[in-house]
Amino acid sequence: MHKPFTDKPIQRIGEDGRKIGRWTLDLTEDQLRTMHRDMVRARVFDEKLVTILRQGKTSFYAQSSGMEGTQVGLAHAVRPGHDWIWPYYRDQGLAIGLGVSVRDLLAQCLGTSEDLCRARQMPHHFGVRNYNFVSISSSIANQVAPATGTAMAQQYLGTDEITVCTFGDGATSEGDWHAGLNMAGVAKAPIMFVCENNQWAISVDFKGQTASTNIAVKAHAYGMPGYYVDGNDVLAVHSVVSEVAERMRAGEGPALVECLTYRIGSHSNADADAEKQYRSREEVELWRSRDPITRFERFLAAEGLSVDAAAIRAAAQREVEDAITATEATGTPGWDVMFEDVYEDVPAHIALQREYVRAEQEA
Amino acid sequence: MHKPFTDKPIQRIGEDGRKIGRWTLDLTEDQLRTMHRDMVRARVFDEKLVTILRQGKTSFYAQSSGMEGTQVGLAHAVRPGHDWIWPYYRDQGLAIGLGVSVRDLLAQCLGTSEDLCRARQMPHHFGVRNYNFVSISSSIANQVAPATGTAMAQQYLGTDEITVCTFGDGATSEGDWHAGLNMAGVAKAPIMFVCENNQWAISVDFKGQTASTNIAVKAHAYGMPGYYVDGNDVLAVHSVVSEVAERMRAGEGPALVECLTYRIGSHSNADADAEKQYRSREEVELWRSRDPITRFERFLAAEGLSVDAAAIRAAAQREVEDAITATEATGTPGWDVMFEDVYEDVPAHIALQREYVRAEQEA
Amino acid sequence: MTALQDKETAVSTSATLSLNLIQAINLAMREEMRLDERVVLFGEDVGARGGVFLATEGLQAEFGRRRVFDTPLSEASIVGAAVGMAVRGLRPIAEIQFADYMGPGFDQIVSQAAKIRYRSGGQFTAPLVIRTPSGGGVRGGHHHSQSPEAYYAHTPGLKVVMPSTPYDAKGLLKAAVRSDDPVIFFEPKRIYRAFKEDVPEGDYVVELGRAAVRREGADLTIVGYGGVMPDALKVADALKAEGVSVEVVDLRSIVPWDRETVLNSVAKTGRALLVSEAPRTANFMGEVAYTIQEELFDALLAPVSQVAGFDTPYPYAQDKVYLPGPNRMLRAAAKLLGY
Amino acid sequence: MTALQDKETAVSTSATLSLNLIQAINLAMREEMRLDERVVLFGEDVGARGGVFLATEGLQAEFGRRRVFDTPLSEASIVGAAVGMAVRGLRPIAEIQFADYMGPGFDQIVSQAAKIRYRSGGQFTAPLVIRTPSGGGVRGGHHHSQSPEAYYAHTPGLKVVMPSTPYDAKGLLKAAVRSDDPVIFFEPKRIYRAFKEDVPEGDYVVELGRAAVRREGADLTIVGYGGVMPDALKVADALKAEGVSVEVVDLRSIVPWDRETVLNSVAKTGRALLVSEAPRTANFMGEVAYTIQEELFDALLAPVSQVAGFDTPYPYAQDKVYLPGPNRMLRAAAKLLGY
Ligand SMILES: Cc1ncc(C[n+]2csc(CCOP(=O)(O)OP(=O)(O)O)c2C)c(N)n1
Ligand SMILES: Cc1ncc(C[n+]2csc(CCOP(=O)(O)OP(=O)(O)O)c2C)c(N)n1
Ligand SMILES: [Mg+2]
Ligand SMILES: [Mg+2]
Repeated sequence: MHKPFTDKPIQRIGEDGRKIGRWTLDLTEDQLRTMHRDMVRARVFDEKLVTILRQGKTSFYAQSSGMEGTQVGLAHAVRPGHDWIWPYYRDQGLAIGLGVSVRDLLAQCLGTSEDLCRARQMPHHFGVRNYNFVSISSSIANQVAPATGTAMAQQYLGTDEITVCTFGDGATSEGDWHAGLNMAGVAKAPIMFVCENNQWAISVDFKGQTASTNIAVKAHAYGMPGYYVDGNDVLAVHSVVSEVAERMRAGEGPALVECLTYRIGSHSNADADAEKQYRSREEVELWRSRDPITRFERFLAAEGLSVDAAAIRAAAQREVEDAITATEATGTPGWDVMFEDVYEDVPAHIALQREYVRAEQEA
Repeated sequence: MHKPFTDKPIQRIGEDGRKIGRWTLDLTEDQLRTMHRDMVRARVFDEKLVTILRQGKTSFYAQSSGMEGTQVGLAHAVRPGHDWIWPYYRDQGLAIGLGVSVRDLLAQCLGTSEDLCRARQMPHHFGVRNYNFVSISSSIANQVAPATGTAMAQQYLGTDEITVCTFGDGATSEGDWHAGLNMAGVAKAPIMFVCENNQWAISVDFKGQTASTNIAVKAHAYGMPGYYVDGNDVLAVHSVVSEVAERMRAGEGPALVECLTYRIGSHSNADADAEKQYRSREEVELWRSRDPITRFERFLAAEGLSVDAAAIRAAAQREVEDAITATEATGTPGWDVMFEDVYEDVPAHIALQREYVRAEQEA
Repeated sequence: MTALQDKETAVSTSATLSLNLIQAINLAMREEMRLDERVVLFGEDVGARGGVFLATEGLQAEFGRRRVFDTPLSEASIVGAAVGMAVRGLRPIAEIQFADYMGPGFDQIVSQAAKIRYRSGGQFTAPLVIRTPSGGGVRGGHHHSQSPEAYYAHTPGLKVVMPSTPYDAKGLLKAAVRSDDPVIFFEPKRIYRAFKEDVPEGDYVVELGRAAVRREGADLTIVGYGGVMPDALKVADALKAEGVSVEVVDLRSIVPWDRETVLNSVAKTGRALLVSEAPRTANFMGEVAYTIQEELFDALLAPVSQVAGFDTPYPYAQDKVYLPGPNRMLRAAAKLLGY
Repeated sequence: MTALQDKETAVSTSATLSLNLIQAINLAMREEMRLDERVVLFGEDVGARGGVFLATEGLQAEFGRRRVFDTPLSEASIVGAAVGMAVRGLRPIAEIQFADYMGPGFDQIVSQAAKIRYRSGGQFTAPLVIRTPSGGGVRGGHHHSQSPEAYYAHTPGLKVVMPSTPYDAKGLLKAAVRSDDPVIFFEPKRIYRAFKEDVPEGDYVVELGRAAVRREGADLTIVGYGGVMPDALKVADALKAEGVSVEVVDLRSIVPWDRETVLNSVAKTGRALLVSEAPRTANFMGEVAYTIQEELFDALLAPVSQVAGFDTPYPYAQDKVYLPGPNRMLRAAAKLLGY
């Protein structure tokens, strides 16, 4: 059993890929390979999206590069399509790890006709019903209280589902974050709050965000355990999350898991040039050298498991390219989707507005 | 030095009035007598207000009976008119302890012409500029972030003032509460957050409010010390608050002080009949028997300091009665105060509305 | 007070009760909870306490603490939880103790509840009801008297409702619970107990989006909703005695509002008096006024006129001066009739 | 673009700069901070980063971290802190990164900033400015494009401003900082860098509450504010070429708004087209429309008409269809002129 409230982040493997402490691997070779492949796929997704962003095919993108240990570790520890996820906007690695198809993600980024969200949200704000991956809101931390509600519903319905709610370090400052965790504590709802602490909220560092020693200790305020985990150690993340998830299914109530990681890319494309004003290249380089994928590859090698990294990358690149071609071919939705899904049906006043635009478009 | 994060509430005197542990009294006889008198005055104020409420002279009242140890202990540990207070609606004992005149309080409760707030707020929502006692908002916890702002201003201006922000146990669940404490932690602002934990928020008990072990531990989330104090022990409250206040003036940053107490009256007059539905008479009686005034009187007696409780009560009663008579004699403000103080001046659209009503009133 | 009920309202009931507005609300919730296990009810003090106005009285006793429960003191938690429950398949009814306290839950309402269907392309929806007492007249000062409906009416994705009679309160609340969209259900607290009316027990709904014509008339149309309606009816009756025939339209639904009924009425009378109690500037009636003058420019015999609250925070002591009462309505009506 | 400046605006300046709107905002803050030690500036990413739109660029470098600082990610903290600082004697300028993110600070705005003067009988006041980029046209989807000004216009106690030119942006922001009332200062982000204009260096203010007549005309009045203004002017110019004389009024201040200038104009032209981009239902222009038809019923030659946003959340891909552009305005103008 992992201990909450440790002073140092929980780790399973060191930078050198060697095991830390005594533990037995409970993952099959296949699972390990999939984990690795998903991390690479997430990284490649980032790289490709930055490229097509430059080409003007999409207008917004926020990389999760450097955070794959956290996102894929988490994804592989929950039950896709069974558990519910209230993610935040930087969770492409989580989506990929859960099994969401790259094509579905790209359809949203490009706003094509097969975009499940019908081209209404900014690019990179996914939502995939099949995976219970709830549509992302840009408004920081406002998924937290709803996530608690979903967990309360799961409890009410007597399911063995859990809810996972993710967010950044910056999100923990919002009032709604507090509201969601406090209510979950009282309700003993089966929800895991996962902080992807990448140490920056745009240009604001951790010390500018909160004076607490870390995020995990904030769990004291809600009567739930807080785990402080090395988020660049995919096995540590996977192990803590798996354990906590199973306890939650057994009715043990909510938990907060902080995954300490780093965003090695810019906050978003809108921030790309501004970065140097607020963080040093040395810091970025230091964390680049702590790459979660490399670390995991060292572990796999130490375990005698060889992976053909180049082939995996190449396959991932093809996967994204093919998805782009395929989804682009579906075209883009017409102007009139704008007037749907405001309500279940189209009420009279909106129908009038639609007719007004129709006349305009047809003129 | 008092220790933060104790398991049990910090105490100075027991129920029997005897000293607990070793400490030396740093209060003069005069100070002790004033403290006692202010506690009695606050209690009598409650009793009288409940009476005039029944007479229909005022329409809302929320007793602080049982909480005088907390409110008067706090009041006597800050510098009136120098430090700033962002209080909440149950703080009449705090106001009285600071030195606010009973007449000013009554003018607000009765909405007379000398009401400093000009009869615009519900009764019992005081605001007194001379005492930096900021006008109370009914909206729970929304004084917290502003209080932090006041402390940041004090810091910016280089004063040795501090800010005190009070609130109930229920208030700690609001998002704004979190927002205010977190920002204070980051800013290292000179602010003391004082939770008057009376164990109920209308009908919701502490366990229904939060799963944390107490309120003080929530300070961990903000990187500040959290003190858990027996709020029915006026000397414990006074001692902790004085010490923390002086450290704050020296630049040591914010703190959270939880005073564990109990409201022995109903939540407000609106709740008077409903109480029995949610809490047992035994519980109320138990806490009645832990009366902070009686406890302090036992201490005074043990210290050989005799007080004439009956005379003090009688004087306090006269004080309130005289204030009622005096403030009632000033009459009530006219209808037109309604249109002032929305802005610094009366803009044209409001002036038009005022003229409209004037015509109506004169018709 | 009698109401001209909608013709199409399907009533299949057993008995008829004489209820005031808040009792009708209580009954609506009780019935919906009996009918549908997915309906849960929560908020501050709604459990043992039965709500500070007793709207939820007896419901925890009947349905237990799993289905009717108190929450921590946080409107963001309450609304947020309702959104998350609704997304997962429940039909939550969330009580906000006073409409004035929707503020801390505002972002949850406008960013989550209102937009989740749209932003997800219909994949996720939030069929929830937020019930909250609103309006003045109870000496509550500005934190227990406000009428914030315009904020929500201006937020696409929300339905906004305010009944003015017990019959409607029950039927509208039942319709709100069954609606697949988030509904903000304002309860005019000053008429919670103002009068009783015959309310059928059992199942009927009052369709959202349809106004009721409370009085038929030919000379002037008064449009209102919520707490101002009893006074509006008094005014119509007083004018009738003077030989002026007033049509009174109760919007009941604010979003969507019943353009057709209002326009038909004003087309007939040529004069419109819009009555509400929120501050005048940018209130909801501005929208109604705009629509009337746009659609009926040539039919209007006088400018569309409003009686509303003033552009001040809601004052405590001047409560009576602030609120639009029958005299103010009569004065405005006279002006319109004499235009 | 030239602007007919107010006659009474006192300009006492040294040089003249050619600035775009966001540069003018930056200059206004720089000057006010140089003039008044009480002015402090904070928000998310306003320090080293200079704001996500660079409105605060260089200000931390000049004034230091004590006066220009980043806050934790919480709009309630930001607005709340501004209230508390203002009450203690400072003149805070708080930046909210996007108007769409005012939600978490909503209760602080409407319950504290807007009401503290009133509820305290003038004993405590909150002279603060909340600056925030608003409006669409930047492909931001519904969380980076909204126009929530009606919420605040409907809240007594707040002043609400939205400039449309660099000159006004500077003068209005300076007036806002000096105002003893809380001012919500919306910045139309899509025209932050749309054009430059001569802006005097040094001290001048544009009085809050006064509209500007941007074009004089006799046949039709277009009233707008903020990001729609450049298109409104284009429309006026296009119509002029066709021999139609359009008067264009830029409100600049939404609360208080300049009834006199608007009514004088429409009294002259007899036709009013109100242009804004927030959703139509219960938007601010409903108030303007109501006032015009009430005051000028007999002078109107056609119904007051609106071009506005639609009653949907702001859509990402249909951004261009959603926003009222020149064509839509022309169509509406033609309808009014042919009425
Ligand atoms: C309520 C709200 N306020 C501000 C923003 C603007 N904003 C977008 S991302 C961001 C920083 C978020 O930081 P963090 O939570 O640490 O997540 P990260 O981007 O680092 O993954 C900010 C301030 C927003 N989207 N929502
Ligand atoms: C934002 C908000 N929500 C709800 C209320 C209604 N309300 C008034 S007092 C109260 C309970 C407050 O409890 P607590 O903070 O413990 O203070 P106490 O009254 O016990 O001193 C509630 C829910 C309110 N005033 N403001
Ligand atoms: Mg971060
Ligand atoms: Mg309490």
